[in-house]
Amino acid sequence: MDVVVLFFLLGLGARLAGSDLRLPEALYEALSIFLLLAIGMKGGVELAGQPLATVGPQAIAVIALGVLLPLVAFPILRSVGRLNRFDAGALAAHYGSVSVVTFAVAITFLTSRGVDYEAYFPVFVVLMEAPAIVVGIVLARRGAPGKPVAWGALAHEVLLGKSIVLLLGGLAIGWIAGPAGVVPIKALFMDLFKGVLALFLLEMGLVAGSRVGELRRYGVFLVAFGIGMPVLSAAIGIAFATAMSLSPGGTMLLATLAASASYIAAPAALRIALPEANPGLSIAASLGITFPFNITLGIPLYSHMAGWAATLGGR
Amino acid sequence: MDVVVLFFLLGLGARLAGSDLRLPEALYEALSIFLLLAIGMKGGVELAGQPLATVGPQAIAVIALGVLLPLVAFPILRSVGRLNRFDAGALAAHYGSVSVVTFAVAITFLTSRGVDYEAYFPVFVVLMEAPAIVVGIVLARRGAPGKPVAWGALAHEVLLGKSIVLLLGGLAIGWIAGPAGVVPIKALFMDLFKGVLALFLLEMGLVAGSRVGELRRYGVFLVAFGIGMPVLSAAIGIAFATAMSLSPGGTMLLATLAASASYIAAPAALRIALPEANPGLSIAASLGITFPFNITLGIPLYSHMAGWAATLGGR
Amino acid sequence: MDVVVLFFLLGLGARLAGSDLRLPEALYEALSIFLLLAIGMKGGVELAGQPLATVGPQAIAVIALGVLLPLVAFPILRSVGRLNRFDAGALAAHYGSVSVVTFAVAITFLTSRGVDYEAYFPVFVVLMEAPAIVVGIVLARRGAPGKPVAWGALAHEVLLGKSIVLLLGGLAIGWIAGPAGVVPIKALFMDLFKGVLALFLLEMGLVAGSRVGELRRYGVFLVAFGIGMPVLSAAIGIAFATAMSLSPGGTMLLATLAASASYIAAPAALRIALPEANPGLSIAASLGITFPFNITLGIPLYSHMAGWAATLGGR
Amino acid sequence: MQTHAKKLLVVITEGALEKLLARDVRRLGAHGYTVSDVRGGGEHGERAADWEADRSIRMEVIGDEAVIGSIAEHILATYCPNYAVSMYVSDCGVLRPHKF
Amino acid sequence: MQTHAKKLLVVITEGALEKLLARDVRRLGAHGYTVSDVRGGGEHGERAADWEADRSIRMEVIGDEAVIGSIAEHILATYCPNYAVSMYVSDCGVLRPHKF
Amino acid sequence: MQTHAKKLLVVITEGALEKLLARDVRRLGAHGYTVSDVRGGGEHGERAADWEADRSIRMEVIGDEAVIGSIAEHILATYCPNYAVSMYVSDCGVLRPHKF
Ligand SMILES: Nc1ncnc2c1ncn2[C@@H]1O[C@H](COP(=O)(O)O)[C@@H](O)[C@H]1O
Ligand SMILES: Nc1ncnc2c1ncn2[C@@H]1O[C@H](COP(=O)(O)O)[C@@H](O)[C@H]1O
Ligand SMILES: Nc1ncnc2c1ncn2[C@@H]1O[C@H](COP(=O)(O)O)[C@@H](O)[C@H]1O
Ligand code: NA
Ligand code: NA
Ligand code: NA
Repeated sequence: MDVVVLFFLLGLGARLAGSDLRLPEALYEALSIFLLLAIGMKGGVELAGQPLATVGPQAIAVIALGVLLPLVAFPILRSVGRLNRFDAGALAAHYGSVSVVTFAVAITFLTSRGVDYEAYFPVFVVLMEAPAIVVGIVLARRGAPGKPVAWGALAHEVLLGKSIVLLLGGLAIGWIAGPAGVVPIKALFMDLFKGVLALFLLEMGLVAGSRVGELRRYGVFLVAFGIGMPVLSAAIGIAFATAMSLSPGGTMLLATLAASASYIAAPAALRIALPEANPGLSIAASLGITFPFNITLGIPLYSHMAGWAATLGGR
Repeated sequence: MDVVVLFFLLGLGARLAGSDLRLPEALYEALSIFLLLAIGMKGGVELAGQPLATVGPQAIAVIALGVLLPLVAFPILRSVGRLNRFDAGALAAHYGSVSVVTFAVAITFLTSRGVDYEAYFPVFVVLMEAPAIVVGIVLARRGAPGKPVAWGALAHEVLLGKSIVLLLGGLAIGWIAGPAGVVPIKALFMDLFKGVLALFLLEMGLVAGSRVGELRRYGVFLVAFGIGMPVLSAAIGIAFATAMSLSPGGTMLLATLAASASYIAAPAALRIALPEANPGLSIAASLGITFPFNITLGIPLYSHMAGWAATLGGR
Repeated sequence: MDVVVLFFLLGLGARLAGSDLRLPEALYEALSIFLLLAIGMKGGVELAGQPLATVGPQAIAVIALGVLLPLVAFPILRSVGRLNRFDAGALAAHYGSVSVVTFAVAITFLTSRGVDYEAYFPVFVVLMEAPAIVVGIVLARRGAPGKPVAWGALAHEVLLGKSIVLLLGGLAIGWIAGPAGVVPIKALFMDLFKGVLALFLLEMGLVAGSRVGELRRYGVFLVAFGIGMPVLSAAIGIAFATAMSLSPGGTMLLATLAASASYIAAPAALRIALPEANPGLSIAASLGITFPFNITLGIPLYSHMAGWAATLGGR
Repeated sequence: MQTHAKKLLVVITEGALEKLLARDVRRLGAHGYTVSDVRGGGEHGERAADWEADRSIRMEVIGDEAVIGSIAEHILATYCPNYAVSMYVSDCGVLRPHKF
Repeated sequence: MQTHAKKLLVVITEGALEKLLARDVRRLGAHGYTVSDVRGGGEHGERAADWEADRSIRMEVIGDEAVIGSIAEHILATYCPNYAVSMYVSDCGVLRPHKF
Repeated sequence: MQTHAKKLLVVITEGALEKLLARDVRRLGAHGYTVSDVRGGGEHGERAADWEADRSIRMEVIGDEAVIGSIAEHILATYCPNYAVSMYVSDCGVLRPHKF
């Protein structure tokens, strides 16, 4: 198990044991700003050399994946989970969108094993943030009475939110500055990356630990969904990756993106656009179950699944 | 364009596009503490080897420059700008004093081009903080009725304010510890310097972006002053540098110091010592115009101007 | 004098000179979280190779030292200092427990002089946090009327408090990950350690400077105790270290742990468990006198004392 | 000290509403507002403020009885059904009545 | 705007008491509470909030007169003897009386 | 619960005035004060607290009517002309009257 995951377990264990340990909110925010910028920048540096002819079609496929996932999740949540349309739409939006930190742990997993991947993957992270949020809201509101969605305000909230601005900003900076240009700031943004990720995971463990208690309130379906949906999404992601001819590393990353559930961009956007949904439900599922599952068991599993798919496909 | 400047543009662009992206205030403060200490320390380490006979007269010249600049700015602000004496005095104080971050960007500019400079320059930054503030206040208050200036409180505010304490403290630590002594803390204070500067500039971009809107309220004179004054000050700075026989790098740095406008020490001191002045005016000018101008166009320009001066002077 | 100590003096001097310089509280907390984790992790990595047969008996001796020190301090505080039982118990608890930052400065002292020590020492730091707190409370409450101690709540407060959770968590992470496992996060937790310690000491200097004023209120006994007690404790610590056959470096470290007074775990626990004690008294002594004494004069002194002991013991 | 009677409205709610409320109170006639970060607990459970979706704010608005009344009614109708909101009104006196 | 009379209790005290007070007010019948970080000065000297043992909080509790009264009495008896505590009560009006 | 009538003064203003106000209120007879960091907007525009020159504070002072009155008058005369200041007074009850 990677050392960064141990930090998550430390936070989780400390909170479950009843410790009051808290990271100051400003530190949490600072670490997340750092991670978003660093991930974006790393991708941007690599984007320089890529032909648009390769990246373009892949980008479209990735957006389609982001649209498809909530369409798969919504009927499950409605019929099996018996959730109302608002809660179902909100959960579908969270699970169709992505978690940048899960992505960062997956990257750490690959690099520590020396597996290559399409280095411009952060572009896909940006592209998968928003579509599922829009689809989830449409699903919840479709045909429902009540106030119409303020799409303008929503676009503003999502596209100019922290995640996309910093990822995209990092991408642009990396792309403009190029490999040589970013050398002076490598010591901060590259060398410290894993240490910062470790600290952030400590905080995520504390937050996840606070959410575990709420799970009892929501019952066994939510736990099953929180584990089953990511695995299903990962399989769908692998199918897309195969169609996109991604490398084995890239296949595993796309599976992880599909499997991951948003807990930064989606909650903020949905609280405004879908206030009828219970935010506790989505966050208990995405932070209390799916995030811990993904970074401990999920990522190794998706790596195996990507391997099987490659074998099946005769690669 | 240096990569750190791209971070500024990211912040500026995000704010102008209407993003709510915010760096936590504690992060802003932490970064500024870091930069002040690191700049001071770097200068202090170098100061060890310098003969007082060289630095002493230069120090006096630099203080004279700090006194002269507000005397040049004040009449322009009064006659051309038609500002009242308080606003004119406050702006003159801001523009005569210095911006440490502009200085840091100028240093980055020089090092990335391999240009040498007098390494004890941070001493000059310290020396140029206060004089213009005092002169600006005297100009505003001279002959005016109303309460007298509490010079004691002002001296306390400026000399024991964050900027001077940390720059001077860093200088002293660097000087006492010497090059060997600072080795154990180099990984933090030296290696991360440019990355931290980049993050700080992201924040400055966000803040500057918030100020641009206010410019409309103050009109075209302020914009012209915010660009014209730094260029004029740079020219005066180059004249001083030539008289002081500074190296080409040092000439460019003194031009930048002269051109830069304070936005930490001066606003804090003037809010107390010159409450009649409108703080929005000074900050819109120094942060909304002069700072962006300096770090994007100004620094390359001052570098050229220093080059022309050297050619003229036959060096 | 190590460069990190200069940062302490800068903070102390700035505050005594009347500067308002403040580090944001979030930065203070972030730095302390970092230091606790990093110290723990460093110890954990080393613990891997240690036979339990060596560490076990030493651990018991260290706990005994933590129990003994408040028993020595309490009668002195009661009879010579004429303090009431609550204040005496609280001070005894602070001085029997340990200061992690003093320990960090001692480690810096040893490494900069190339002196070896038992690398698993952080285990001893954890073990010495709690015992003295319990003993101090028992001494204060013994036979006194009034509400009984809520030992459960106290155990929760101390054992799940920030210091022990992070030190122990760091130890566990270092131990599980091993030397190879921590490599990816070394750039943050190891390389930056001394720089972060320097910043933390700057803050400690500011806080200590604020406490010096209070000393006047408490009189000369407190000053004498704040210097005399650490030296006495260091001597006792050296006796224990000799009996435990520690290396010269380890002897000096145990002396420093004994001499150091807690200012994180103990104040928090005692404010709840011993509310009758005046918290200003303990903090003025431990932060206003003992901490500055230890990191400037104490640590070199304890190093000498450890040397004399080795000579006496014929080693 | 001559004071003029005004009303003070205090709203404690989710951080997500800050921008919306600031806009609403201005639109409904308030001359200003003040916000601080808080944490707490109520019928919607504990809000510990330990990460972004969990932040709470406390907004204070001083104004005429009519303005404060319409702001309170608006919040009651618009936000109370779906958000964690606590709200109370009290009397206060100001020295410069034109300001509020 | 139809409001119902309640009492507001404000307690300003040491950060160390936050958890204890949150538990106490719930136990004594309050439906909620709100906490913010403050600094200040009083008879126990300045509390500048510049490090952990020096933090102060401000807790606000809205409730019925009886509940607020018993909370205030409890704090007076339990914490005032040994801790830095300032406390005051004032009148307020709420729109949803069942909530408090 | 037996309470004694006092006045509560709340001042919302620029961070730059914190030290001055803390000194002034003590000098004019208050036994203490409490400060928190806030943000907000008023006639002097938005103060978003996103960097140092833009910080706002909220100061709370409890005291006798006379003391609170003289503090309010002093602030009105000294700071209101040149600084962004909002200020209001309300009634409150305290349990330990000697303390305030
Ligand atoms: N009785 C109360 N007294 C003070 N604050 C309260 C009270 N009830 C709720 N609050 C605050 O209002 C927020 C939202 O309340 P609620 O909708 O009841 O969860 C809580 O998180 C508390 O900060
Ligand atoms: N007269 C007062 N007005 C406002 N706040 C006060 C007053 N007196 C004390 N406080 C606050 O209550 C805390 C504890 O008060 P004390 O027990 O008097 O030291 C102080 O740190 C202040 O924050
Ligand atoms: N009507 C109001 N209600 C609440 N707070 C206000 C109000 N007006 C102004 N403020 C606060 O007082 C500060 C200074 O006000 P002003 O001088 O009107 O700009 C603002 O930044 C707000 O935080
Ligand atoms: Na997903
Ligand atoms: Na200048
Ligand atoms: Na000790």
